[in-house]
Amino acid sequence: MLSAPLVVLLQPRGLAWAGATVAALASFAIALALTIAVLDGQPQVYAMGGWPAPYGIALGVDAFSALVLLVVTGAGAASLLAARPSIDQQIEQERQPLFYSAWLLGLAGLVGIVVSADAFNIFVFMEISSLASYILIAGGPDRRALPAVFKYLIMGTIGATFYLIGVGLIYMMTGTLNLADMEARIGDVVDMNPILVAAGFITIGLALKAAVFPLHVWLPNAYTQAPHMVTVFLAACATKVALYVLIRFDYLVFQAKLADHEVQFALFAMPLAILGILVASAVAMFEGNLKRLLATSSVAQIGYILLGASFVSQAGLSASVMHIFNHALAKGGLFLAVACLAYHYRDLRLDQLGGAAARMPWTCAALVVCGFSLIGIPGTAGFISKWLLISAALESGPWGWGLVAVILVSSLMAVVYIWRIVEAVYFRAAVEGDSQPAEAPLQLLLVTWLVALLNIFFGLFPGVPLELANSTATLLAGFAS
Amino acid sequence: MIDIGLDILSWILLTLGGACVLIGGIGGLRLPNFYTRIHAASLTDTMATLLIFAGMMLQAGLSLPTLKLLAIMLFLLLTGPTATYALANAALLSGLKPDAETVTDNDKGHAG
Amino acid sequence: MKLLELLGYFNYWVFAIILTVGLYAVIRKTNLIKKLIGLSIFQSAVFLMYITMDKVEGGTAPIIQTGVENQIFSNPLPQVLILTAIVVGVSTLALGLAIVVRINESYGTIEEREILDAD
Amino acid sequence: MYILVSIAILVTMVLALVRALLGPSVYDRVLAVNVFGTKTVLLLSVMAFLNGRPDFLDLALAYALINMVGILAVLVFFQSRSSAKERAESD
Amino acid sequence: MIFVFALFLLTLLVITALAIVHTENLFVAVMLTSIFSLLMAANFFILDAADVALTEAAVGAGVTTVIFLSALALTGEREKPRVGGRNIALVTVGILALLIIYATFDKPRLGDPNAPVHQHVAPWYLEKTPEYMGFPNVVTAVLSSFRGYDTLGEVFVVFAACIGVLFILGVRPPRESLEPRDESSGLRHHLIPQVVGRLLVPFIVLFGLYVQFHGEYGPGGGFQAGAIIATGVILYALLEGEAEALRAVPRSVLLGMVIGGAMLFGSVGVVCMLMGGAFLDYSVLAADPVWGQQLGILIIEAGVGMAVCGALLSIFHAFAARESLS
Repeated sequence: MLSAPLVVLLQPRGLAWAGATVAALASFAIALALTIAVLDGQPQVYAMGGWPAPYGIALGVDAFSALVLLVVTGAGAASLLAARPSIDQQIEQERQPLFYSAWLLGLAGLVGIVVSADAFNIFVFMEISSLASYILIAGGPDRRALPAVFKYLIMGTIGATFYLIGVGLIYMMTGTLNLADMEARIGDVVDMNPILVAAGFITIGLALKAAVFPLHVWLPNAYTQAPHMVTVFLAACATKVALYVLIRFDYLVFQAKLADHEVQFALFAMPLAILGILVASAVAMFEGNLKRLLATSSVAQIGYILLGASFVSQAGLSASVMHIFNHALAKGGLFLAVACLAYHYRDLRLDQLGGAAARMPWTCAALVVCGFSLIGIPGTAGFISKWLLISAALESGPWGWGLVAVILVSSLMAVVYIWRIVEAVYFRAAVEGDSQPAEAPLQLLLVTWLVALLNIFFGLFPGVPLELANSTATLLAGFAS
Repeated sequence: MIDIGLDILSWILLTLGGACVLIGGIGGLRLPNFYTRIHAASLTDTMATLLIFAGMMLQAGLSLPTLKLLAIMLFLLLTGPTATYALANAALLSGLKPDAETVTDNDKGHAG
Repeated sequence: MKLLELLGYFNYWVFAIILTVGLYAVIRKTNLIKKLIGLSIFQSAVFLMYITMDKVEGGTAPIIQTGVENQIFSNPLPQVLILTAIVVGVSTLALGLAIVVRINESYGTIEEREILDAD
Repeated sequence: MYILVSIAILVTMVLALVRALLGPSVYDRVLAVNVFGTKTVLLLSVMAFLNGRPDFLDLALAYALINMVGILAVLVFFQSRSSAKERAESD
Repeated sequence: MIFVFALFLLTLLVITALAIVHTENLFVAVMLTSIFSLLMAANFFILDAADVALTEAAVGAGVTTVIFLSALALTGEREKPRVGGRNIALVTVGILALLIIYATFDKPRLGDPNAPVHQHVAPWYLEKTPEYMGFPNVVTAVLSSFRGYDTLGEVFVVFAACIGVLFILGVRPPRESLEPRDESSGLRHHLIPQVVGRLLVPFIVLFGLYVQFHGEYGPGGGFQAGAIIATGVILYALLEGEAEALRAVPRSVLLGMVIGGAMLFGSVGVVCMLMGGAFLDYSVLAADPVWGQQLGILIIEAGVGMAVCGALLSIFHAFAARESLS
C-alpha cells in the first residue's frame, strides 16, 4: 500500500501531462486513506523488505506525517492539475516529458521523506526531492534562473551533507539508524559531546534546507525564476517537509532524553523565528516584483511555523502544525493566482499590472481571498493558526506579550504588502499599450478558485486539520513533557 | 628447503622492485626537463611492476590469486607504456620542444 | 598503544581539516567549477568519517571467508551508507556541471562576480 | 617482508605528488598523475597480500584499467583544446 | 603497523586537498581531484572497506574526471582570483572546525571493538547473512536486501541526475556562431593508444560484468559494475570519437537501459508484494527463502548495474555532444 508513491515515479519518460496528474491524484487518494486510518487511532508501521525494524528500514505514518502527507500530495495534485496551460507557455514541447517525470520524482521524494522512519532513508529521499527541484527550477524561461538554481544547489547540498554528518555522529554513539530505536538508545549514551554536536549539525542542515531566516538567501530568487507552476508546488510543500523533519528530529529524538535540550532549542529557534518574521516581512513590503514579494513573505511564514515549534508546549506545537497546513493553502492559492496573471502579463512588476482586475476579475478575486487568508482575517484558514499562535504565546510565560506584539506587527506588515498588490491590481490605471488580455484559461482558473474556496472552508470549519494538529501535538508533546 | 629458497627469491625480487620504484620517483623529481622526467618515471615504472608482481606470484604459489596477479601484471604492462607514449606524443604535438629548458606554466607549452 | 591512541583521533582531525578546506573553497572561490570541486572534497570528508567508524581492531573486510573461523569483521553498515552517498555526490556533481555549462553559454563567464553584475 | 616494498611505494607516491604540485608545465602534472595511478595499483596489490586477503586483487585490476581511461581523457581534452587554440589564433 | 600507512596516506590527502583549493589553473585542480580520489580509494582499502574503495575508484577516477574535463572544455580554464572576503570565510569555517573537534573528544578511538557502533546492529548482520543469504559478501547483502529500500532510492537518484542533465542540456546553445566543428575524431592519429585501447575495451567490459555477477562473493555489485562498464565505453568513445560510440550504443538504447534498470528494481519489489511478502522481501520469490534472496539480489544488482551504466553514459554523451556543437 505504501509503495504507491514509488509506483508514482515509475512512469518515467514519454509521459505527458495527463499521466502525471493521474499519478499525483492517485497518491493524493492514498494519502487521504492513510489519514483516515490514522485518525481512528492506529498509526501505520510497515517494515520494508520484511526485515524487523532496527535492522531493515521501517516506514511509519503517525498523525504528524499524515497531515504533512496530505499537504504534500494535495499541493502536488493541485499544481499538476493546473499545470498544463502555463507550462506549455514556458517549456518547449520535446522537453516536457522529462520535466514531468522530474516533477513526479520530486513529489515521490517528498512523500518518501514524510513516510520514512529511518534517518539515512530520509537523507536519500531528501536528495531525490532536492535533485528533482533543481531540475524543475532550472526549467525557468529566464537566463537568471541558472545562477539562482546553482546557488540553491550549492546550499542544498551543503545542508544535506550537514544532515548526513549529524546522522553519522548519532549512529556512532547509538549504533542504530531507526528513529524510534535511536530515541530509545540515546538515553543510555554515556558521553554527551557528540550527541549535542550532532543535534547542532542536523538543525543547521535542516534549517538551511527549510530556508529559516539567516540561511534563506537562496529561496527568493530560486522561487521567482522558476516556472510559475513549479513555484506553486515548491512553495506549498518543499520547505515544509524540511521543517517537518526538523521538528520530528528535535522532538522525538532529542527532546525525550536530553534534559536541557528544550531550553536550548527554544533559545536557538525563537530569536531566529522572530527575526525572520520581521525582516522578511519588511523586505517584502518594499519588493517590486510580485513573485519575489510572495517568495520573501513565505520566508516570514516559515518563521511563524518555527516560532510555534519553539514554544515547546502543546498549544505551540499544534499552532505550528496548523500553520504548515494553512500556509500551504494560502501561499499555494496566491502563487496559482500569480500564474493566472502571468499567463497574459509577461512582466510581473507591480507597476505594470495596473488595471488587471478590470480584465481578469476572477483571478484577482481569488488573489484577494488568498491574501486575506495569508494575513489571517477571521473566517479564513490563516486566522485559525494565527489565533492558536497568539494563544500559545500567551501561555508561554512572561514575555508572551512581547511575542504577541511581534505577531501583530508582522500581520500588519502582511496587510501592507497584500494591500500593495490589491491596490496595484484594482485601482491603478491600466498601463497603456498593453493588449486586451482575456481571462486566464478555465482550467487554471478552476483550480485557483478551488484552493481559494478551500481557504475559506478550512477557515470556517477547521475540523479535520485541527484534530490532526492536536493529536500531533499530543504525540510530540507527550514525548516533550 | 625449496620454499625457503622461494621465499628468499621473492624477497629479493620485491626489494629490487621497491628500489626500482624509488629510483623512478627520485628521477621524476630531480631531472630538469619534461622529456627526461617522463623517460625516468615510465621506464622504472614498468620494470618495477615486473619485479614486484613476479615476487608476489612466487609468494602466492599456484592458485587463483596468482592468476589475478598475472592478469594485473599483463594489463599494467600493456597500459603503462601506451599511456606514456600518448602523453609524450601529445606533448610533442603541442610544440613542447625537447631541448627547451624549464617550461613555465603560463605560456602553455608554446615554448618555441 | 600510544600510536593507536593518536591515530584514533588523527582520523577525525583529518576529517575536520578536509571538511573545513572543502567548505572554505565553496565559500571563498568565485569560479563556479572550483565551487563544485570544493563541494566534492567537502563530501568525501564526510565519507572518510563514516568509514573511520567501521574499522575494528585487527578486523578485515566484512566478507566471510569459508575457511577461517571466528574472524573479527569490520562493521558493514557504514560502508553500505557510503556506497549510496558516493553515487548521490556524483549525481549532484553531474547536475551542477550541466548547469555551469548552460550558465557559461548564456552569460559567457563562470565567475560569480561577473554573473551578478550582468543583471 | 612486504612492508619494505610498501614503504618504498609510499615514498615514491610522495615524490610523484610533489612533482604534481610543482611541475612547471601541465604535462608534468599529467605524468605525475599517471605515475601516481600505477603506484596505487602496486600499493593495493601489495596491501592485499599484506592483509592476507588475496581476493582483493580485483580492486587493483579495476584500477589498472581505469587509470588508463583517465589519462587518455586528459589527452583528448588537450587535443581538442589545442586545436581550439589553433583555430582561435588562425581566424 | 597498518595504521602507519593510514597515517601516511591521510597526510597526503590533506596536502592534496590544500593544493586543489590553492591552484589557479582549473585543469590542474581537476588533475589533483583525480589524485585525491585515488588517495581516498587507497584509504578506504586500508580501513577494510573494499567495496567502497572499488566504487570510489570506478566512479572517482573514471567518470568524474571525464565529466569535469568535458565541462572544462566547454568553459574557460582560467580562474580569476577573488579579492577580499577572505576573513569572513575563514571565520565561519574556523567555527565549524572547532565544533567538530569539540565533538571528537570522547568519540571511541579508531577500531576499538567495544564502540557502541559495533554492538547494536552490525553483529546481527554478520550472523544473519550466511544464514539468510548464504553468500559471504555481507555488504552486498545489507545493500540489496536488508536495506534494499535505500538502494531503490539510490537508483532513482541516478535516474534523476540522468533526466536532469538531459533536460538541462537539451536546450540548443543560443549562440549563433555555431560553426559545426569537425566531429571530435578522438585520438585518431595516435595510432598506438588506439590499438591498445581497442584491445582493452572488451576486457574492461568483461571485467565489469565479472564484478557485476560475483558481487556476492568478492567486492563488487551493481554500482561498481555499472561505472566500470560505462568507463569502458567512454574509453571507446575517447579513442574512436564520440560519433562511433553513439553508433555502437545509440542514445535511445541508453535511455532504455536507465528506465529499464529502474523499472526492473521497482517491479521486483512489487512482485514480492504480490507474492505475499513485504515490499522488497525476496524470500517469497522462490520456494526456499535463501534461494529466493539470492535470486532477488541477482536481479536487483542487474537492474542497478543497467541503470547506473545507462545514466553515466547518457550524461557523458550529453556533455560530449555539447562540445561538438558549441
